[in-house]
Order: sequence, then C-alpha cells, then structure tokens
Amino acid sequence: MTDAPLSPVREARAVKRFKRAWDSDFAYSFRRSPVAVVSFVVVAILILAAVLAPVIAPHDPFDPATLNLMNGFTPPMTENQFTGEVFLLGTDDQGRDVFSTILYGMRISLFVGFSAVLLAMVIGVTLGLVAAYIGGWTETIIMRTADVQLTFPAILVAMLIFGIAKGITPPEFRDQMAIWVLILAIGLSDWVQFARVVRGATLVEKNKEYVQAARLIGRSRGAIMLRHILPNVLNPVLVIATISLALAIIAEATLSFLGVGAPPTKPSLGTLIRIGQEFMFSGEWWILFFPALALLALALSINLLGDWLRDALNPRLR
Amino acid sequence: MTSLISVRGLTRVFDVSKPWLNRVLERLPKSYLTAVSDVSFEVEEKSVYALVGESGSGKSTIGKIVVGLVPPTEGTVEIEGVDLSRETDAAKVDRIRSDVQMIFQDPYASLNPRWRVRDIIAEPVAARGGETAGLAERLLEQVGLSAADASKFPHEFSGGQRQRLCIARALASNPRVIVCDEPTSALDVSVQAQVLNLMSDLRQELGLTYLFISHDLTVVQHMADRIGVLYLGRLVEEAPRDTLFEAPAHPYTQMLFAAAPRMDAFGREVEPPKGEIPDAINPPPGCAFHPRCPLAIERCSVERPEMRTLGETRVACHRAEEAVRRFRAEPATAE
Amino acid sequence: ETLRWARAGDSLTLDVHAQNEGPTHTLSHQIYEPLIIRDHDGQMQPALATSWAPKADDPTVWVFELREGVTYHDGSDFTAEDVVFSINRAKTPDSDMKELLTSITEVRAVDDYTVEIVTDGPNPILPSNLTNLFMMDKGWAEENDTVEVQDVEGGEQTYATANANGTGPFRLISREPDVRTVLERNEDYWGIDEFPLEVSRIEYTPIQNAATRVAALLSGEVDFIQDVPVQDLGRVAETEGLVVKTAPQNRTIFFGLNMGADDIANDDVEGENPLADANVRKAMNMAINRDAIKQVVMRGQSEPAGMIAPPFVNGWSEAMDETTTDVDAAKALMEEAGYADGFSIQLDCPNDRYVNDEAICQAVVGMLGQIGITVNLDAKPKAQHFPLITNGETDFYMLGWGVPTYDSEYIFNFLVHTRTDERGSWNGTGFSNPEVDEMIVSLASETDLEVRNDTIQSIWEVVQDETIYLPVHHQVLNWGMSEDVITEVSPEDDPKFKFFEMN
Amino acid sequence: MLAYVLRRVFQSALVLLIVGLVAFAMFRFVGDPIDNMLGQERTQADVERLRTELGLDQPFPVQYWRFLEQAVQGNFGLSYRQGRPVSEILVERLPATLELAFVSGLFALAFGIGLGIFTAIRKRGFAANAIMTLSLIGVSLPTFLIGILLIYVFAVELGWLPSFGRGEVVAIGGWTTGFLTESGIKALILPAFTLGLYQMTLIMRLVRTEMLEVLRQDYIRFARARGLRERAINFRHALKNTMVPVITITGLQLGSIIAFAIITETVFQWPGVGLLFINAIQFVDIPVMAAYLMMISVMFVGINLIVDLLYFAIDPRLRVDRSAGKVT
Amino acid sequence: MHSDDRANAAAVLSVRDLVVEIPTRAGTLRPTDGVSYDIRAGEILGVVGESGAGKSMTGNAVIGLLDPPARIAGGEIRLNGERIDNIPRDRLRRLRGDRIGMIFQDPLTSLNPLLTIGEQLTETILEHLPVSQSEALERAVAALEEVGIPAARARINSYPHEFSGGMRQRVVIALALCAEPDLVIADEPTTALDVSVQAQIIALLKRLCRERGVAVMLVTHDMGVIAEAADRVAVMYAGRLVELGPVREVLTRARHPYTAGLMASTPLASLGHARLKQIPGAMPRLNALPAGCPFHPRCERAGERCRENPPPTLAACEGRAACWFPLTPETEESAA
Ligand SMILES: Nc1ncnc2c1ncn2[C@@H]1O[C@H](COP(=O)(O)OP(=O)(O)OP(=O)(O)O)[C@@H](O)[C@H]1O
Ligand SMILES: Nc1ncnc2c1ncn2[C@@H]1O[C@H](COP(=O)(O)OP(=O)(O)OP(=O)(O)O)[C@@H](O)[C@H]1O
Ligand SMILES: [Mg+2]
Ligand SMILES: [Mg+2]
Repeated sequence: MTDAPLSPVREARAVKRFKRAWDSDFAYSFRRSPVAVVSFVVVAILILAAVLAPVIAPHDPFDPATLNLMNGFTPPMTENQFTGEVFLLGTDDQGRDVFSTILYGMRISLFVGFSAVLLAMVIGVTLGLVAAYIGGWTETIIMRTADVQLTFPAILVAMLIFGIAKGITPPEFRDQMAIWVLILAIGLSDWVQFARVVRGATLVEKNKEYVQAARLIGRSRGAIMLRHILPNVLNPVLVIATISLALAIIAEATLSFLGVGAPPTKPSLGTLIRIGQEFMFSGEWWILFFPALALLALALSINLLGDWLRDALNPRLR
Repeated sequence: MTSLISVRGLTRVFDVSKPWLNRVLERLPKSYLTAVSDVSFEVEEKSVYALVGESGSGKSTIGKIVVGLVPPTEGTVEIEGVDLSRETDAAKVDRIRSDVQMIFQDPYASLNPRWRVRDIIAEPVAARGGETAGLAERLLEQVGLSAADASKFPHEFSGGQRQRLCIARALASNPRVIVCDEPTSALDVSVQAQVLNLMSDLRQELGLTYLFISHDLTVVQHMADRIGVLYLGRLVEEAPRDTLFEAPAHPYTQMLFAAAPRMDAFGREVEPPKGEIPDAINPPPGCAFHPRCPLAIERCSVERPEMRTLGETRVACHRAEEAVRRFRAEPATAE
Repeated sequence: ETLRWARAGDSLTLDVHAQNEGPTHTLSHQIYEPLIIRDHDGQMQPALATSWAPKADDPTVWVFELREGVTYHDGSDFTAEDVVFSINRAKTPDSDMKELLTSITEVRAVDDYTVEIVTDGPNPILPSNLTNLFMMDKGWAEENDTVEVQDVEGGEQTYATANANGTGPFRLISREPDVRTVLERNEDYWGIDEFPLEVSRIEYTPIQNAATRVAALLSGEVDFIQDVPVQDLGRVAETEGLVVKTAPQNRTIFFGLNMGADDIANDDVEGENPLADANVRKAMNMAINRDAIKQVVMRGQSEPAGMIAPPFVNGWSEAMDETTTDVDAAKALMEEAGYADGFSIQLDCPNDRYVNDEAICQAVVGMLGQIGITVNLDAKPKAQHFPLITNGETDFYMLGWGVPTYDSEYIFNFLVHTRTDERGSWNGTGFSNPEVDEMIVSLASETDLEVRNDTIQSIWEVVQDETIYLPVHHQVLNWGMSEDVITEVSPEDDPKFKFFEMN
Repeated sequence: MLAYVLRRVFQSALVLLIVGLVAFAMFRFVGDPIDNMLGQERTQADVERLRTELGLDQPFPVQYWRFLEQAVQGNFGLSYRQGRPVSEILVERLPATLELAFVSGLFALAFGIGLGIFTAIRKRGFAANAIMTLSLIGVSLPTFLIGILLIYVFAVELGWLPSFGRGEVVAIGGWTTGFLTESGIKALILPAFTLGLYQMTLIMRLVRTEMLEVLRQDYIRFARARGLRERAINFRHALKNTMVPVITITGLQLGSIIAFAIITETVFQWPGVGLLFINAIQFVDIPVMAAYLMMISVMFVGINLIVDLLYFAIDPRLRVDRSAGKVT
Repeated sequence: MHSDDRANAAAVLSVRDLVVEIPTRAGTLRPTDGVSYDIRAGEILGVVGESGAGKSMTGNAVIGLLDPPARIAGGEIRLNGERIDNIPRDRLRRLRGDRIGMIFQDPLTSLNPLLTIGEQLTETILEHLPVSQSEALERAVAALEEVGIPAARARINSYPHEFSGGMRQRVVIALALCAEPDLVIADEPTTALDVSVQAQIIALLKRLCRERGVAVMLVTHDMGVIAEAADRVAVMYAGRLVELGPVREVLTRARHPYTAGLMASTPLASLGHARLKQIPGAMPRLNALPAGCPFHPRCERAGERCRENPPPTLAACEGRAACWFPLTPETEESAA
C-alpha cells in the first residue's frame, strides 16, 4: 500500500469519508425522512435559482429602462395584446416578468434573511457564550438586556429602526439603505433567542469535564469558549438559525407589507406580495399567487427542514 | 522519601448565600458552605495517596485545589515546594502545571466530542507550543490502544477506552503527579480492572505519583499506599492502607467499613448505620460526626477534635482509643 | 334608509374652517352648509343663500340674500350674523380657508337675511370660492368657546373638533375619528321636501386597506365606497347588486420639476441643475407615455393630460391638452442639452393620495430610464410628502391638483405664481417670472371676462412653453355602490347625500 | 418570594425606564418637535419661546426626567394628527385591541395547548403529523396574507363573516365591547383567528416539545410503573410539569400578541391601538408612537410579572426558600 | 440456606425464553435473548451484569414498560401462573403497581416534583384499592411509617425536594409497595446513594421482602450488594443469562468463565497491590455480536465449538452455566 501513488489513497480516503458521512445517523435519518429530503431539495433549488437569478431570469426587473409598461398584466403563458411577448408566469402591473421578479425578489429576501440571521447569530452566540461562561454581573447585564429586547417585538424594533434610519440617512442612499435597515432590524430583534439557547447550552457544557481539562492545561478563557464550548453548542444554534431564517423571510415580507421594507423598484418577495394583493379581486391572480407560492415554498421547506433538524440533532428525541 | 505534595491547613469555603435582596428581606445571614475544612496531608513521591469519603465530603474539591482549578480559601498546597496559588514566577508555575495532571470521573464528558483523538491528546503540549508530531500515536500505544485510533472521534470508543484516552492526555505533558478523581466509578467491573491495571503499570513505568480519589473502599484498598478518610470536608483519619483496614481508629471509618457491601458477606444482617450526612452549610458543632456516632460523648458536640497521631494512624477523634478497642472486640465482618 | 359609506381616509376635523381638504369637506357637507353649493354636476346651487349678485352700483360688493326659516341642529336660527361670523372666522390665521378669501375686506349684515361682502377689487368669481365655506352658528361657537379656529398644526383641540352644529341635512350622532361616524337625517331640514333625502342614516367608516375596502363592498357590508381601486372596477361591476359609476374628476395629476435652483441636492450632476434646462424638461415630458399609463396602470380610467388643468376649468383648451410621446425626439433633446448619458435624480411620490400614485411614479421611472435618466423613487405617505413640496425640499415630485373654483386663476395662484407669502405656496418648481406674476395678480380684479380669458391664455402659453410641469392625466372618479344607491358622481369627489336616492 | 417579586418589579421598572428613554429619544430626535408644533410662518422668536416653554433648552437628563414625570401621570401630550390628548385616544382605542388580543390569546392558548398535548401523546399518529405539518404552513405565510385570504374566502366568497371593523359595540362605562352583540362577535372571528394562528402554532409546538421531554422523565416512567391511567399520567403528571417551561414562553408570546395586532388591525380595519400606531407612523405622529411604545411595554412587563408569579402557584420548588435564589 | 424448600413453592414470577427485540436500522437487536428464571415468594433474585447487558430491559419487559420500538418478541411471562406478556394493555396497567411494584435507580428523578408525596401515594392507592380518600390517606401514612420515615403524618404534604436522597428512595419504595404487590422489581435502587444510605435501603428491602413475602428482582451491578441481599443470582451478559444459581454457589464457585472473570476482576482486600485479573476487551455492542457464544472473544477457555455454536440454553434449573466448557469444581481447584 505504501508505494501506491498518492492520489488513489486520497481518493480512497475521500470515499471512506463520504461513506462514513453517508452512514452517519444524521445522514441516515435524513434519507429516511421524505419530508426532509423533499424540503431540502426545494430549498436548494430555490436558493440556487435565487443566486443564479441574473443567469436564469429572462428579464432584469430591476432595470426600469428595459421595461415596457405595455407588457403589464399579461397572464401567464399568454401573448401580450400590445407587444405580443409571452411570459412564463405573466407580468405584473409594471410590465415586469413575474418569474424574473420572483427570482430577483427571492434573492433579496434570502439575502436579507441570511444576513439578518447571521447578524442575530453572531450577536446572540457571542453574548450567550460570554454571559454563561463569565457569569456574574456580565451575565446579569446581558440577560437583562435580552429581557428588555424581548419587550419590543420584532416588527416594532424594525419599525423604530426604520423610522430612525430614515431620519438620519441622506435620501440618495435610501434605496440601498432599506435592505440594510431590514437586516439590522430583523437581526437586532432576533438575537435574544440565540443568546438564551447558547447560554443554556453553555451552562451545561462549561461544567463538563472536558472544559475543566482544558482549563487545567492552561487554556485561556477565549480559547476555551471558542474552541471547546462553541462547537458543542452549535447544534441548537443551527436549528434556531434555520427556523429564524424562515421567520426573517416572513418578517421581511410583513415589514414590506407595512410599507417599511424593500422598495417597489427593487422588490423582495414581501413587496411583491404586497403589490400582488392589490390585484386579488381583479382577476390578475398570478401577481399575488406566484410570489406567495414562492414564499410559502421557501419558508415552509426551511421550516420543515428546521423541524427535522431539531429532531435529528436532538439525540434524546429519537 | 520526600513528600511531593504537601497540603497544609487547606480550607475551601463556597459562598452559597442567597441574593442580596432575599437576605435583606428575610433577614438571613450570608451562608457559606465549607467544602474542605483545615485539611493537611503529605503525599510522598511515587506513592498512591487515596482520599475516600461519601459524596459531598470534599474529595473532588481537594483534587481541584491541588491541580489549581479551584483556589483555596485558606491553607497551602505545595508541589515540589511550589505553592501554585501564591507563586509569581510564571516559569515555575508553568512547570508545575505541566507536572500535575488530572483524570476525571466521567470518561464521556471529559473528552470534547467535536475534537479528534489526536488533538485531544496532544492539547496539553500544543497549548504550550510544544512539538506534537507522533505524540498522540505514541501515547495511544502506551495506554493500550492503537496508533490508528488517533484520527477517530471520542464517540467511537467504549467507556474503558475513553478512560484510556484521558490517561493518555494526562500523560502528554510528562507529568509527575496525576490526580485521579474517581477514575473508574463510571466503568464496569471488568473494564475497571483493566484501567486500574493500566494505572498501576504506568505508575511503575513512569514513576508517577497518584492522588487517588474514590468512594469505593475496595478500589482504594487495591490501589492506595496511604489513605485519608474525609467526612464533611474534614480529614478524620489517615493511615497506611493495611493499618487503616485492620484497625480503623475513627468511628466514621468503622461505620463506612461496616456499611460497605462485601462480596463475602452472604446474607449479612447487620444494623445499618443511622442517619445521613448532615447539611454541609450547617455542620454539627464540635466533631461533625457526633450526631451519628455510637461513641459520642458530651465533649464531642462542643470541641472539634484535633488531628493526632496514634501509632501509624493520624486521627481526629476524641475517643479514638475507645473506638479501636471496640472494633477489635466486634469487627464488622460478622456473618 | 341606512347608507353605509366607506372611503380610504377620515375627515381630519369637524371644525369646518380648520382644514381645506377633500375628505374633511365631504363630511362637513353633510352636517354644515355653505351659502352656495355645487351639485353633483358641478353646477352652483343656492344653499343657505337664495340668490347672490354683485351690487349694481359697486362691483366690489357682492350681495347675498339668505334663506329664511333655517335652523341649526340645536334649534337656533340661521341669520346674517352667522354669515358675518363664519366668514370672519375663516379669515383668521389659523384657518385653512383663508387663501380663498384673500380678496374679501369686509363682510356686513345688512339685515337679518342680507349680507354684503366687500372685496378689494371687483371679484367676479367670488361665489365659486364660497362653495366649501360652511356657516357656523355664532351663538353656539361663543357658548362652546370655539370662536377661534382650531390650530391643527399647533396640536390644538377645541369643542368644534369633535362636535358639530350645522344647518345641514344630517345631524351628527356619534364620532370616533378613524373608526366610525354616524349621522342621522335632520327632519327639520329646510330642504326636506326639495331634495330626495332618502338616506335616513349614514354610517361612515374609513377603511385604509384597499383590499379590505373592496371586500367590504363585495360582501355587502358597506353600500357605498368612494375610492374603488381601478383594478377592482371590473370585479365590482360584475358582482350582482353592485354598480360602478364613473366620471371625470376635477383633478389633474402631474410632476413638478425644480427648475429654479442653481444646483439640486438629489442628483448626480455637480454644480449644475439639469432641470433648469428647458430641453431636459421637454425631453422628460416627451418620454412619458401617457397612453401606456392610462391603459395599464389606470386601466383606461384616466384622461391623458397635456396641461395641468382639468377640462372643467375655465382656460382649458383641447389643443393644449394634446399629448405626444416620442422617445427618440426626447433622446435628441437630451443630447442637445448635453445630457446624452443622462443623469440621476430622486422622485418623491405619495403612496396614499391619488389613484395608483406609486404605480404611476414607478411607470414613469421606467420611461425616464429609457432616455437615460436614472430615477430613485421614494414613495411615502402624503403626510410626509406634501411638506416636501410646500417647504421646497424636493426637486422632482408628484402632485395632483383639483380646482374647486373651476377657474385657472386658482391654479396660477397656487402653482405658477412666484412663491411669496400671499401666493405660490404650492409652487415647488422655483419658477418665477415677474411678467407672469403680474398677469396672475391682474386676474383677480379684471372684470372684463374676455380680457381676463385672454390673459389666462397667455399665462398658459408660458406654462406650456416652459414645461414647468409634466402633466400626466386627469383623474377619473369611480364610485362603487350597491344597486340600491342611486346617485351620480360628483366631479369634486364629494358625495352629498341629500341628493342620493335609494331603492 | 417577596424578594423574588421585588426583584422582578425592580427589573420591570428598569425595563420601563429604558423603553421610556427610547420613546423619549424618539420625541426629541426624530424630527424637531418645534417643527411639528409651529406652522410654517414661524419666527425665530417663536421658536426660542417655545423651546424654553417646552424645556427643550434644558440638559437631556432633566428633559428625560420631566418626560417620565408626565408619562407616569399618563400625559403624553397631544396627537399631532388628531389634536387630542394621546392618553384619551389610547383609552378609547384600547378596548378594541384588548378584546381582540384576549380572544386570540385564548384561542391560541386553548388550541395551542390542546393540540400540543394531542400531538405529543399521539406522537407517531397520522393526525398528529398532519397537524404538525399544517401548523408549519400557518407560520410560513405572512399574517397579512392569511388575513386577506380569510377575508376573500369568508367575507367575499362565502359572505359568512364581516371583513372589517368591530360590528356593533356596546359601551359600558368607558369600555366599548363587541362581546354583547352578534355582529360584534362575528366581527371578532376572522381577526382573532388571524392574530392567534401564529401564536397558536408556536404554543402548540412548544407544548409538544416540552411534553415529549417531560414524558421521557423518570417520574413518568415511575408513574406508569405504579399503574396509573394514561389520562392521569398525561394530564395530572405530564401536563403540569410541561406548563412550567411553557408558561414563560407563552407569557412572552401573549405579550407580543398586542404588538402583532398592528398587522391584523391594519388588514381588518380593527379600530384598536395597533391601527392607531400605523396611522401615527404614516403621519409621523410622534406622541402617539411614543405613548404606544410605553403602553406596550407596560403591558408586556405586566404580563411577564404575572407569569413569574404564576410559577409560584405551579412550582412548589420555588416556594421554599432554598432554591428561590437560583431562579432567574 | 433453605433454597430446596423454596424450590417446591410456586413461583410468583416465572419467565421463560424471554426475547426482547429492538428493530433498528442496523438490524434487529436483542437486548434480552432467551432469558428464563423464576422468583418465589419472599425470595430476592439478584440480577447482575455489566452495563448494557440487558438487565433493565428484562425488568421492563416483565412489568410491560418497554419503550417502543422495543417489544417482547418471544417467550412468556407468568405472574402467579397467569400469563401477563400478552394481555391487553389496560389489564397490564392494572397489574402494575397493584401486583408488581417497581423501584428505579434515581430517587431524585423518580418522583414528580410538582406533587406532594401524599398526592402521589394516594393516587396510587386509590387507583388500585377500593378505599375512600381518607382511608387512602391513612394507608399512605402507614406506608411511609413502614419505610421508616419519621413523623410521616406531618411530612405527607411535603414535596419531594424537601427530602434527602435516602428519604426519597424510601418514599419511592413506599410508593412501589403501597398497593401490596406480590413482586417488586428494583432496578439498581442504591446506585445513586452513598454507602451508608445504601446499607439502610438494602436492609429495608430485605425486611419488607421477608415480612410481606414479596418476591424481589434486584437488579444491580454491585456484587457486594448481591452477596448481602440476594438469595439467588442471575448473571447476564450481552442479553443472555449466562449463569443462575444460589448466591453463595455462584459467587464462590462460579461455573461460567464470565462470572468467574467478573469475580476475579473485582479488587479484593486479599489481593493487595497485585495486578487484578482482567477480562480482555469489552462487552460487544448488541449490533456487533460475534457468532457462537457472545463471550467467546474474551474467554480464555473458548474452543472451536464456542465460536460456531451458540452456548447451550440455560434451563430454568439452578446452578448451571450457559457454557460449552463450564468450570467445574475440579478445574477450579486446578486453577487455584
Ligand atoms: N462551586 C461550588 N459552589 C458551591 N458549593 C460547591 C461547589 N463545589 C462543590 N461544592 C460543595 O462542596 C461540597 C464538597 O463537594 P465535592 O465535589 O468536593 O464532594 P465530593 O466528595 O467530590 O463528592 P462526590 O463523591 O459526590 O463527587 C459539596 O457539598 C458540594 O455541594
Ligand atoms: N432504543 C434502543 N435502541 C437500541 N438499543 C437499545 C435501545 N434501548 C436499549 N438498547 C440497548 O439494549 C441493551 C440493554 O440495555 P439495558 O438498559 O437493559 O442494560 P442494563 O443491563 O440495564 O445496563 P445498565 O447497567 O447500564 O442499566 C443495551 O445494550 C442498550 O444499548
Ligand atoms: Mg467528586
Ligand atoms: Mg439498567
């Protein structure tokens, strides 16, 4: 075996690693759960489609110069009466291709969702770790802050931040600002649950003997928190992050509905739904239906995935 | 022989008071739990010193103080003449730190499940920036596992094997002392034997000194050279193994022996000991054992007995002589 | 019979002189009455005045004969004294109606039922300024300490804010702002036999959310809504038992351009104001495809406009109202102006004021994009939008203008005259032409109608030539109602329920 | 226990102080209040006079203190939009929101707990799985969309239920209630369902998780081993223990119902404080926004306090002195 | 010992060829495989074995508390001659607590923290005995007194957290015995306790067993406890019963190499610092059982036969080991 060329060894190792991953309980429970598989596939397709939107989408709905208002309200798969163009999922009131707006809108929704969750996660995990590991006053202050934060439900926080940001940013940045404000608002209103869960898990982990062993070795607090405890409290974080992602996407939609979200010229899924719901009675169902369907598919599969993840990562539940 | 570890007047008090507001409102004083109270003993080089006692008697706390995980409230622990909690010379502290290692009770909790065995074992050296190449493999073989196990994760091992991993980790920094906090109490008998044997072998090979903590008298009897018996944070008796088992001088030690189930005592019918260990926050005055002690006299409830020497035994009991006499008369081995 | 009525917004106050705003006047019209009223055809009708004419010997004095035997809801009589009181009240600084009354210098009661209004010069159109000027009872006002007009901007509240005592066909029963207002027929109304007055009770609910509002009509929970979203007209009309009535509104939607400033803040051109260039403005005007907006955004429910006056208005002409769309010509003009590569600018737009306001703006953003102008759209509620215009803080904005006087002078006063304390308060364009200003001022006192009309024409020519505003369209009104409700659409969008008949 | 309550009260007060700070900062810094109050034809002298009159020239902490003083007395000034005292408007609108929140909270609790128990007990059953999946659909669509869809189906298409407003209300003292008329109750159904659905799902899933956790506990096994009936085990033993963790989160959830009502009230034109708040945002009516914020916080904090006290009723471990200190 | 008299007495519990199966992704596991034994009234049967040997599984199977997906896949269980492994769930439930009592390992978690011990006692009594509420309360007090709880009447309204560990385990015993069952399954009742308390609890169990004539199945892995408390002992390994016999016989003259190894690896005073005898390796996981005798890879005596054939099943008779090459008194001597 020793004189065999290196690459087959590597290959064999990779195969072995893959086989091990494939055989792991986690993968097994994934394969066994049709719900998990289906929702994973749906999420993957949607994310991929969103990321590749500029490649896939037949039109660029964010470039007003390419739009032709006369294409407005074209039903799915039919020829526009003025321009004769055909759109897969129809067009909206501005003549934008609904399919393209959904792809681009999902891009924004996902971007907002991922960034917000990331923000919440970084804040929450850090504070939760520090609170539990350091304890004392640090903990009291952090956890009381969390309580205060909980007093303001997400939409309120978001609206406040939005109001303030709108007051202080120069108008020419408002279009871009909206997205960042959304991220900030959702992220800031969401960190508490990360902090709580991580604190709880850390309180358990920090008394485990491997942490004491590390202290004994003379590892610094930072190293212990980061290298020892953090990897062991990530499971629940992952679960919450998944579910938070769905929540963030919905929150973004809701804020857009309340008029404090993504601007209609650069619509997110939520904005699309807000616009679409105006046409609910008028027969142009596709303007509401497809974005709503996309949102439902996205949020539902993420939620289902999170649900499954919660069970799969919780050994006690098996 | 010189003593490698010397513990003097060790006391550790935990503040278990309720929050300030409760105390003010309910007019409560601050409450303290004395986990270790004025404990002194010496551990000779290359010997095994065992601490026994029921749960809550302060065994683990002493172990943690010795390795420097918990600072003492009073008293000193000197290892090779260096007092870790007072020494300011960083180099010295570092040397002592790598000289003292610890093995914990729960082999499942003492290995970080997210780390590979190689990294776990090499961490004590890696943390000091030492050379770790091949180290883990060598140690694995030393503790009777295979070098190929280095790239596995802890969950792929059984309890006994994990405890071997813990031992390997403890050995990584070439320590002279290993504090073993109930290293086998989570293991099955057949596996326990393997681990105990391994520990004995290593001790021979490497000239290690063990501070061995256990509540299992048979294990202690098997491993220890010298044994200290703890009750409610106090060292009540200390003696070489054989002396202790043949002639326990403290009524508590005697009670422990009597209560411990014995494999040769078929159908033994003895009056079980009375009462349970009292609350460590409000220990009885005088000798902490007096409420349960069959020999207790007036004096025991007022005056805390000093540690005194009785032959090879050090014992903290006003009525030690009486106790020894009684034990000789009716040893608890009645069948 | 009960009429359940809904529209997007509520009246801001019951103090009839505190706000000059459509929904506020609409509610007031049911409870209070002016001297003269416009019926649903826009024709002036006697209300509390039975006749009016300039004094034969003095053109600066208008004489109003008042209706006799009219009582307020609390039973007190309506007399000339109340007219004097009300007009003077409406001229106080806190009043929002004062701009309509600037020419009045004195109001005097000749006898109990005759009032003379003196103006600072002959004012032929004075009566049309009085159609929303409601008559309050002097005694009631004094009794309830509401002689002063409520200072809305100052956050003041008076008895008159939430209580009413008018002569109108309906009495106020209860009112919760933004929630519900209930009116009942005034059985002592002077016109009880003159008008149909078939509605005996009105329940008025503002419903902001368009979908909910339409749903309420579709499900029969309301009988009458004023603002049917254009996309829902079809659905409402198809629904059994519901009808849609449509009529051109006396209101034009347009964009204002800050052409006066040397440089503007929200663009990407340094040290220069692209909008100051008439070619740019013309190019923008040509780039807007009004037919497309009509077809798609408005679903046919609009009249493309070439000028900012609706056809109702004296001074409107078909020729000027013609529109053209020519993107290539527009591009050429841009090149001529030196902006071949375009520029970027911010467009401020309301999102809750006009029919599909935000969607129109969005469409225009796309159209301007085709001639290289990158437009950032900032849409916001009207409460935040309008101050931008009146404070001169926007460079490119949408505005809609209705003309209750049916005369171009009203438009010129507010939108064309240089911004001064007296006039031009809504002229956010920075347009300022002393000659034009002079002509505008002269309109107020010109008694020779022909000369006056000529002046109006000349002013319009300047306005059109300079392309001060970019007209979009004349709005069309759509009222949705149950078949049981019989009424025509009033061009002012102010239903007066005394004219309503019920099945 | 007294200490525990006192500590909670103290923390609540702290929370309110901070919320007050935010609210006050809004007053002060989002738009100049002077701008809002004086019309366009103001003079510099006017501005200065008003500034002194309102104490805006004082240092920030002094201003904050004054604001708090006023706020404690329920005085939040006048609404810019309605020109009436904010407190008066709030009091007028509050019954609508409270009734809505009450009914949807009740709905969320009853069904959340009921279905949570059901899905926990019938863990592997088809119905339980169906409920779990369906419930996810409930949280995967934005509330406003659900509301609009409900209107479309039940008001427009079927015509069973009203699409907006509160229906007939009866005034009892200063309180207007929709509970006493048929139309009032009908009008409640859709908004309450819309508002409660999301909370119900959360509560249901929470109860299920906690209950499954509890059902794995040794004392449940022991109760089984003692031959107790499934009913007694599920309801007497498991449920009670489930409620301990559930209560906290449920308390938080129910607290947020009032805030979530913003959306529901907008969709259903429900004349409550949420609608008021949305209008206030549109009209930049800062006093109303600030007062609303304070009010929400007071309610939220109040609910949490009640929840904390409920613990004492449920969990005897807290009642003894020993462990009281450890509870957070 | 008088085991011979008892041999004739009818067994309270009689287990024959009990098989428990757990279907898993890696195949069906058998944590209990072909186990047979009897327990007579007033007798304590000790069950020993290493962790995972299937002791708890066997006990749980008897009382009908297997957690799905584990299930009884074969054999029969008789209580006083009546089969109870295939009766309806509700009847089985009624047997639990009434005829069979159970004691779990951890007294800290066995009691519902939110109910007073009085409530927990009376609910059990009311469930099984036709008595009134007040009578149930009386019985509860009596039960507590019987297990040695001082001032029982005063403490009946206390919550579990107000008791110490030893007292709680007494309460647990009271709960298991309050409906006067014929059989008690005690699953490691003293593992979580200190030696001094352990001695008290074992003494209590022995006393109650004797006084009431209850049959006890005492699961533990402490040989010492077995030696002191049990009349007979069953040794389990990898789900199988490897040896069953009177306690003295088995502990002093083990027949099965595993039992012998177990005894030898226990540190005893006599051995001093000498190396312990150790059984190499560890008990195999259930999903990787070797063919033949599951113990053969660790067994010194294993022969060809052991690797291929499963060991002879242990009939329900005493003193026999399930082994192809059992130790005999002779081999023992030669080994010594
Ligand atoms: N960090 C701490 N804070 C408060 N009390 C503590 C702390 N650590 C230990 N104690 C208390 O100190 C006493 C001694 O604890 P220690 O862990 O040393 O006992 P032990 O003899 O090791 O017991 P066991 O056999 O259960 O491990 C106990 O009463 C314990 O509750
Ligand atoms: N749900 C399950 N799935 C797979 N294997 C299981 C399951 N439950 C138990 N087992 C296995 O069944 C075997 C028997 O378990 P049991 O609890 O009876 O052992 P035990 O002898 O009581 O051990 P301990 O002394 O640790 O209590 C163990 O090997 C265990 O791993
Ligand atoms: Mg310990
Ligand atoms: Mg077990």
